[in-house]
Amino acid sequence: MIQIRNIHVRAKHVLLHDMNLSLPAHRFICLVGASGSGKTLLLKRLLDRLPDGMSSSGEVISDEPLRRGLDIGYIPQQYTDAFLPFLTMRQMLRDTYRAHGRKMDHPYIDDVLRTLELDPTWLDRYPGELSGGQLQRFAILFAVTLKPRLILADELTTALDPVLTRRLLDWLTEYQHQYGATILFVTHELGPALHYGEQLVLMQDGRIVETGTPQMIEQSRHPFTMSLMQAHRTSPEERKSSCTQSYP
Amino acid sequence: MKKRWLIFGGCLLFFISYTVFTNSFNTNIAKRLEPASFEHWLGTDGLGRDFAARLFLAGLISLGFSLLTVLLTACIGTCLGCLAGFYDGRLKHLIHRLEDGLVIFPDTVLALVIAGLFGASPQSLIFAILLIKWISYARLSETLVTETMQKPYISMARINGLTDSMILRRHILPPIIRQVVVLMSLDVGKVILFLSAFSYIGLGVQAPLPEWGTMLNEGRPYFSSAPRLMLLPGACIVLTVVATMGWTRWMKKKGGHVNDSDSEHTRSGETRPSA
Amino acid sequence: MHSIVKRLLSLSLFTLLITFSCFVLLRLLPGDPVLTLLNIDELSATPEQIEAARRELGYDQPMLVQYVRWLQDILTLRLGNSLQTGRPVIEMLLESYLVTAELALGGILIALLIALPLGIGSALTTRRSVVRLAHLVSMSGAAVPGFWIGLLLVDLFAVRLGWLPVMGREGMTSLVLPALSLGFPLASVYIPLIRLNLRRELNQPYIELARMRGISERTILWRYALRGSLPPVLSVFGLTLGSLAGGVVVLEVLFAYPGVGKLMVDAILQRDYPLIQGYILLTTGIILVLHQGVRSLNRALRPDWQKGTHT
Amino acid sequence: MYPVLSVTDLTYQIKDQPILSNISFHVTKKASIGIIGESGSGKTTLGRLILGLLKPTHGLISLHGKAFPSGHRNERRAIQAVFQHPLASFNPEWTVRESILEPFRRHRPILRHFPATSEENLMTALALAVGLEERLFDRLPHQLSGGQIQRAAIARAISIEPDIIVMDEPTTGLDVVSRAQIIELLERLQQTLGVSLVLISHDIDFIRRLCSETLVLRDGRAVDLIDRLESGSAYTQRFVEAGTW
Amino acid sequence: AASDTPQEQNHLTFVYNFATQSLDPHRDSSYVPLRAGVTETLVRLDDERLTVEPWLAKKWSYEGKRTWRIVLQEDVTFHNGKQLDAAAVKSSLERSIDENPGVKNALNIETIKTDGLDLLIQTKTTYPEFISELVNPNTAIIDTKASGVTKEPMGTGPFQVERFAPGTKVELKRFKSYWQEQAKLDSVDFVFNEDAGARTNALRAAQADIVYRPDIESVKQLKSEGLTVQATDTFRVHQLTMNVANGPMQSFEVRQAMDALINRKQLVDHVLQGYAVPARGPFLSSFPFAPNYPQQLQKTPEEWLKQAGYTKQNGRMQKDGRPLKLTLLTYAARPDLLLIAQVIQDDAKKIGVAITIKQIDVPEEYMASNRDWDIATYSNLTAPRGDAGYYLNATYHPNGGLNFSRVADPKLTKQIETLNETIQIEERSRLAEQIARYVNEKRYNSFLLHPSTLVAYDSKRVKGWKTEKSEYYMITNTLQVTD
Ligand SMILES: Nc1ncnc2c1ncn2[C@@H]1O[C@H](COP(=O)(O)OP(=O)(O)OP(=O)(O)O)[C@@H](O)[C@H]1O
Ligand SMILES: Nc1ncnc2c1ncn2[C@@H]1O[C@H](COP(=O)(O)OP(=O)(O)OP(=O)(O)O)[C@@H](O)[C@H]1O
Ligand SMILES: [Mg+2]
Ligand SMILES: [Mg+2]
Repeated sequence: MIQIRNIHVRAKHVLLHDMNLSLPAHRFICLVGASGSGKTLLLKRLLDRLPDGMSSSGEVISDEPLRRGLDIGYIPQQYTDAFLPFLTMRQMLRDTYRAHGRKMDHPYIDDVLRTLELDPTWLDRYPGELSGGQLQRFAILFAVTLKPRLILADELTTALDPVLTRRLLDWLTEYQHQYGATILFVTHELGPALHYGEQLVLMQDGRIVETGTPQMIEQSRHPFTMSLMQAHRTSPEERKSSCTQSYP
Repeated sequence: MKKRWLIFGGCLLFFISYTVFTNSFNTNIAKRLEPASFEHWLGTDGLGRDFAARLFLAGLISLGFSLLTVLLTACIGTCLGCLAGFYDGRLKHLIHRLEDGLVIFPDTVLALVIAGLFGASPQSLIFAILLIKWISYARLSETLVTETMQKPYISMARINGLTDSMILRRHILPPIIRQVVVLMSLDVGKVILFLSAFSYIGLGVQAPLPEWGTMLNEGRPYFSSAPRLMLLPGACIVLTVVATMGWTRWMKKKGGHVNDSDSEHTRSGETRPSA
Repeated sequence: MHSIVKRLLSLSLFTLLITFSCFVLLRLLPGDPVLTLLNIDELSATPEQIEAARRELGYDQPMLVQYVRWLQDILTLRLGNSLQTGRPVIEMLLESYLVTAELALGGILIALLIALPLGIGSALTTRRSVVRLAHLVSMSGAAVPGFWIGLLLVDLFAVRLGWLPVMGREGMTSLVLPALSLGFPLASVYIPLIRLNLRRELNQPYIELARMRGISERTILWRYALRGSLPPVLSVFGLTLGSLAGGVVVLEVLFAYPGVGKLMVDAILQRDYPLIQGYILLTTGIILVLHQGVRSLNRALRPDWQKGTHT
Repeated sequence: MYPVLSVTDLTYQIKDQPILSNISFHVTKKASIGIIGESGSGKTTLGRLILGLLKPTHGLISLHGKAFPSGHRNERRAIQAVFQHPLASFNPEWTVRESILEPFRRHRPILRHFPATSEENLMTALALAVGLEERLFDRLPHQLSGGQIQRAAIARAISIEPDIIVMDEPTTGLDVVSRAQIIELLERLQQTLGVSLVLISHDIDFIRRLCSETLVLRDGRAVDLIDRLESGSAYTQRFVEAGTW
Repeated sequence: AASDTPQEQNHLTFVYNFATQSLDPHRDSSYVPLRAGVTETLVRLDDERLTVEPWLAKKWSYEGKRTWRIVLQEDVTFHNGKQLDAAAVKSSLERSIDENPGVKNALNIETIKTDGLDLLIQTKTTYPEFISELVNPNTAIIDTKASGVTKEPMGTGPFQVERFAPGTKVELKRFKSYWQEQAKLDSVDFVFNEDAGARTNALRAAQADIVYRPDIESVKQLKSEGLTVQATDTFRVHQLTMNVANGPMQSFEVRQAMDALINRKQLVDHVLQGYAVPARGPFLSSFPFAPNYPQQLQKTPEEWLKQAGYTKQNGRMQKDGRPLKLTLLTYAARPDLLLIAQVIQDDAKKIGVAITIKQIDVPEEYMASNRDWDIATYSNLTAPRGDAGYYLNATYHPNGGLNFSRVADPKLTKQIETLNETIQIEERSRLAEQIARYVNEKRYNSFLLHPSTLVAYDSKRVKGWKTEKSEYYMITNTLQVTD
């Protein structure tokens, strides 16, 4: 159980407005929101690594320690930036283990590699030699190396083909059950969110609009939620006309 | 701002008149090594010349000279370095070999050869320093270019149809120039020192024209009897370097839109105003 | 295999070119060793005698002939004897290289001891005082000649306190002062260079993301940021090494540390051609090795810098 | 009438290892091609080849019948791109505005529609087109969110009226609303300006909307080159199904 | 250093102002082996009387037919224990001729024959200076059979080489079977340092006992610290070499004007701080052949110039509408010359003569091959081996190697050639004196001053030090230290 209390983040102007949210343990939580609504910032705040020059108030309360890497796995949205260009995947993986005083867990790594459809030989490649999707999958691998109990996944399927996306989300669900983990999955597509999410959090303009189970969200009367739902359901032609009104 | 310039101009004028008045070339060896007095503000040097006037005159010569040389060197070095980093292949190889070939000679040896070949003149002095110093600029800029070239925004610039020279000028040079400028401001002092080192082999400014580096050298025998003869020129060079560094930082603050506390891109970009 | 042969070929071609151009340049310089050899300052010699000596040494021959003769010697692995001392060139060079290496290593060590903590420290901290100190040291190092520092240090540590020898080359104690005088100005370049590049590297997104993976600050600094920021520093460092390999004349004289710098200046003043040519050959070799080393090190540090990679 | 873009028998290898083999297709005016395929199948590489950023091992790329890239001054106006990872394609030291204006300034004299448009007007128009607040253009790229920077990249790509835009995953990071806006925008560009698109995407819906033809890649080989997604092989079918929620 | 090895009482550290890379006595132009007391020559120069005295040669005589007989000392052994004999001397002299073209020219030897313990040496031409040329340190006698001559020459001196660090120092130890009285010192460090300041510092830090040529400017301080600074005249003269081949200096009056312009006392007192004596002619006045110059009527430079046809207009000396502009060469190897040049430049400006200073690299080289100069500061050794022949020939004979002025005065040439034929010592002195006077009258060169050699040491500790005018003999068997 992680409690977010009155989190307020500002740079030049306010980016997150007094946010309150509780993330129950062992859940697959989906964070949905428009572009620029502050989803990534919220994750960074949870990691306690806001960009320089931002100030924040409020607190994150957790009954268990939240150590980066060990307890929290983070899959960044800008996944290509996540890798040191001069190290091979294997070296970085080893560093991750070493940073927490662990030994390489080879069977586990092999297992994850297989699930992510990553060729083990790619471990010896430099980031520049891998495709976007491959990199993103490595970012996932890195996030789960130490079997953290909280996974912050920021748009983790953007570079993945649909088949892989489904497989991956299935696996994440499985992981969540196996390790009793909490997964905070950021997306702006309602499709996967409704499909996989046990709980949904909707954000708009730095505020939490609504939280609830998929069913509750589908039934919601909130205008933002409704517009999202509508966009999700309708065909693209209809989608745009309905959305532009509610979106400033 | 204006006021500051006025004060600066006033001081300059004052020093010029002092220098003209006391005539820094008048030797009067009966009055050598005199301590500071009203007549000679900083005393006299080993030949009884007014030290303050010489120091000032030397400042003009040293500064002008070293700024010119450093500028020239940095330009040429950075250009060649950028070319080597930008165009892989033959040109790069050629530039590398040129660097290797020149680096082999110790500074003094190179200067000796130049002095012998072209005679002692300011041009050959500049040439000698150029030959010695361009390499470090070339090296630095080459590595930095190589690094920048990896960035996708360079590919994007290509796609946008920018010519090689535009890419170099607009995307690659600015971050390099920052480092080059730092190196330059350090080199201003070094070049002044080079002047003195080379005056020993007759390459420097010809006597009796003063120049800080040479004065520093000349003052060396008086280290125990009149330490100011050595300390003051040294202090002047230090101040010059400090001033050039400060000046470059000031320029940067005034100029570029890049909001950096100190010449590099930081992530604390939030401080800049957004429209 | 093929590429090694090709490389060697190109290297020897380069060496040939260098030695030849030096040969030509040196002989274009006015003067020859004859006047010094005849000790014209103290012993009388008529113009005819001078001419005869010149003929005897073969310096009246065309340049190309002289060069070819020298090359022949080289190919039979003979660098000849110094004209002035009559000692084998190779022996003199090796001796003074040893001294130079000692001095250079000492200087570099000092430079690193100053530049690394200050450069890294000032890149990491936001404390004004540290940044100021770094600035101050680098500026004074840039503005003050080595011999100046040397004189001050000697005056303090050797003359006044009597802790260290004024000069000479006897063990570590006599190396301290020259190394300091050499190292301090050297450090001046590296402080801002390290600082700038380290900060640039620390601002890269992958560093931030490595932090989010829980990598310790120590690893981030020593294994990641420093490694990434090293290439520009190393490139300049290679040059420093190269120029140190050429000797530091003034300090060598001041501290009676007879390295190659002094040897060469004397050799040039006296036009001791065999010594100069031997020096050029040897130094070319050393510098090529050094530079190749720096380049390969850079390539090893940044394997991503090869062509054809993309993200 | 030459096709806008034609790719013939394109092969690309890295250290003798084939990344792409024998790809051929062409794109006529106003038509667009979608490229789909599993991750690592060579889509991005194909895009970079088309953009002339990589040299094909063999094969030919031509724009309007002329081999590309030929080094001609103005040939670059005809083709624009949005990268898979847009943040890195912005100079980190420039404001987004400057990065966007860069190609415009370069090609302004040869533009057909808005050579006379002032830079401010252009920016306003672009901001509107991609659904971004204009003030965001004055920020540095890393100060924008993923979706915002994506839209900025699209804005840059359309600013010089290219004949063809290569887009690598343009909808990633876009929320449904912006995605819809972009689709609409691209459609309009296709219609009014006759822009052709090379769309590399996993977004089946997106491809279906915009592309008249789809190239399906697998391990660097063309599996299908089809008009309707539904008519593809089993491999393609799997994609289409999975991509529909 | 003195403090290095306290158990070794009789140790002395001497700091010398040149560094050598080789100890080969026949090549080393800094004469370290001789100066360090490792090698000895056949004859030596007496510092007081400036005459040539026996050393390894007991006596000598001219046998006629250009032949000299040299009788050697008996019971002299080399450091390796080998006996010195005529054959060894012959071999050594031959080696020095082979190795050193300068020596070959200077000795001018045709043949060397041994005759028991004696040597018979025939010169190529009549060569009266021959014996005095044997003073040359490069003719020192060594055992040529021994190996390692560049690092450990086998001489006959009171000290033998223990270790040689090229460019740094020579460690010497007493030679037990020295043919004269054994050295009083057990060991000596003969250290090289070319930096005057550093040498001075070594003394001040008590890391050296004797320092050759300390920093002039620090003399006062050294004295105040209780150290002794000894100044001794040298055979060197700083002169203004005048280009009499072309340009304004062809005129006798202009040369006179330049000469009159120089305030020698001022140069001595202020540029050299009194460590020099004003020069009237090339030779130190203590030389037997130094002339007594008549006290002549002093004319001012302006008067001389007027006499030469120059008039002062707008503060400039002009003749036929052309101002008098001179180029003055100087070089950095002797810093005092640089200062002197600047003083002269300034003095000349005061009388309306513009002097441009040009700094050159190797003066001999430049002056010999260029004619674009009028005057040059130059420093000459005038009678380094006690004979005037060398200087007069080199500087004033048209064939002289140092005749940069291009003096070609038939009368002068004749006189010099007569000198070269004269063997009898007194007659030689008379002739030399006559030439010196003539040269002075003609003002071919203008002599400025004889700089002194400074040597600083701790007189409480060091005993028996004597600074030689010739600067040849430094570490001797009589030198000692007390504690
Ligand atoms: N360093 C920064 N300085 C100032 N503003 C910033 C900075 N980083 C992000 N922002 C702004 O904060 C807001 C929220 O950004 P954030 O990255 O959290 O959005 P997001 O919800 O992740 O959107 P997306 O889905 O597009 O990634 C955006 O409007 C963005 O422009
Ligand atoms: N420098 C390289 N060395 C070796 N292999 C490389 C290199 N660059 C790319 N590859 C390989 O080429 C293949 C194609 O890469 P590409 O980036 O084109 O894939 P993609 O289709 O864009 O995939 P994604 O959808 O994941 O972005 C990948 O398998 C990648 O690993
Ligand atoms: Mg985001
Ligand atoms: Mg891709």
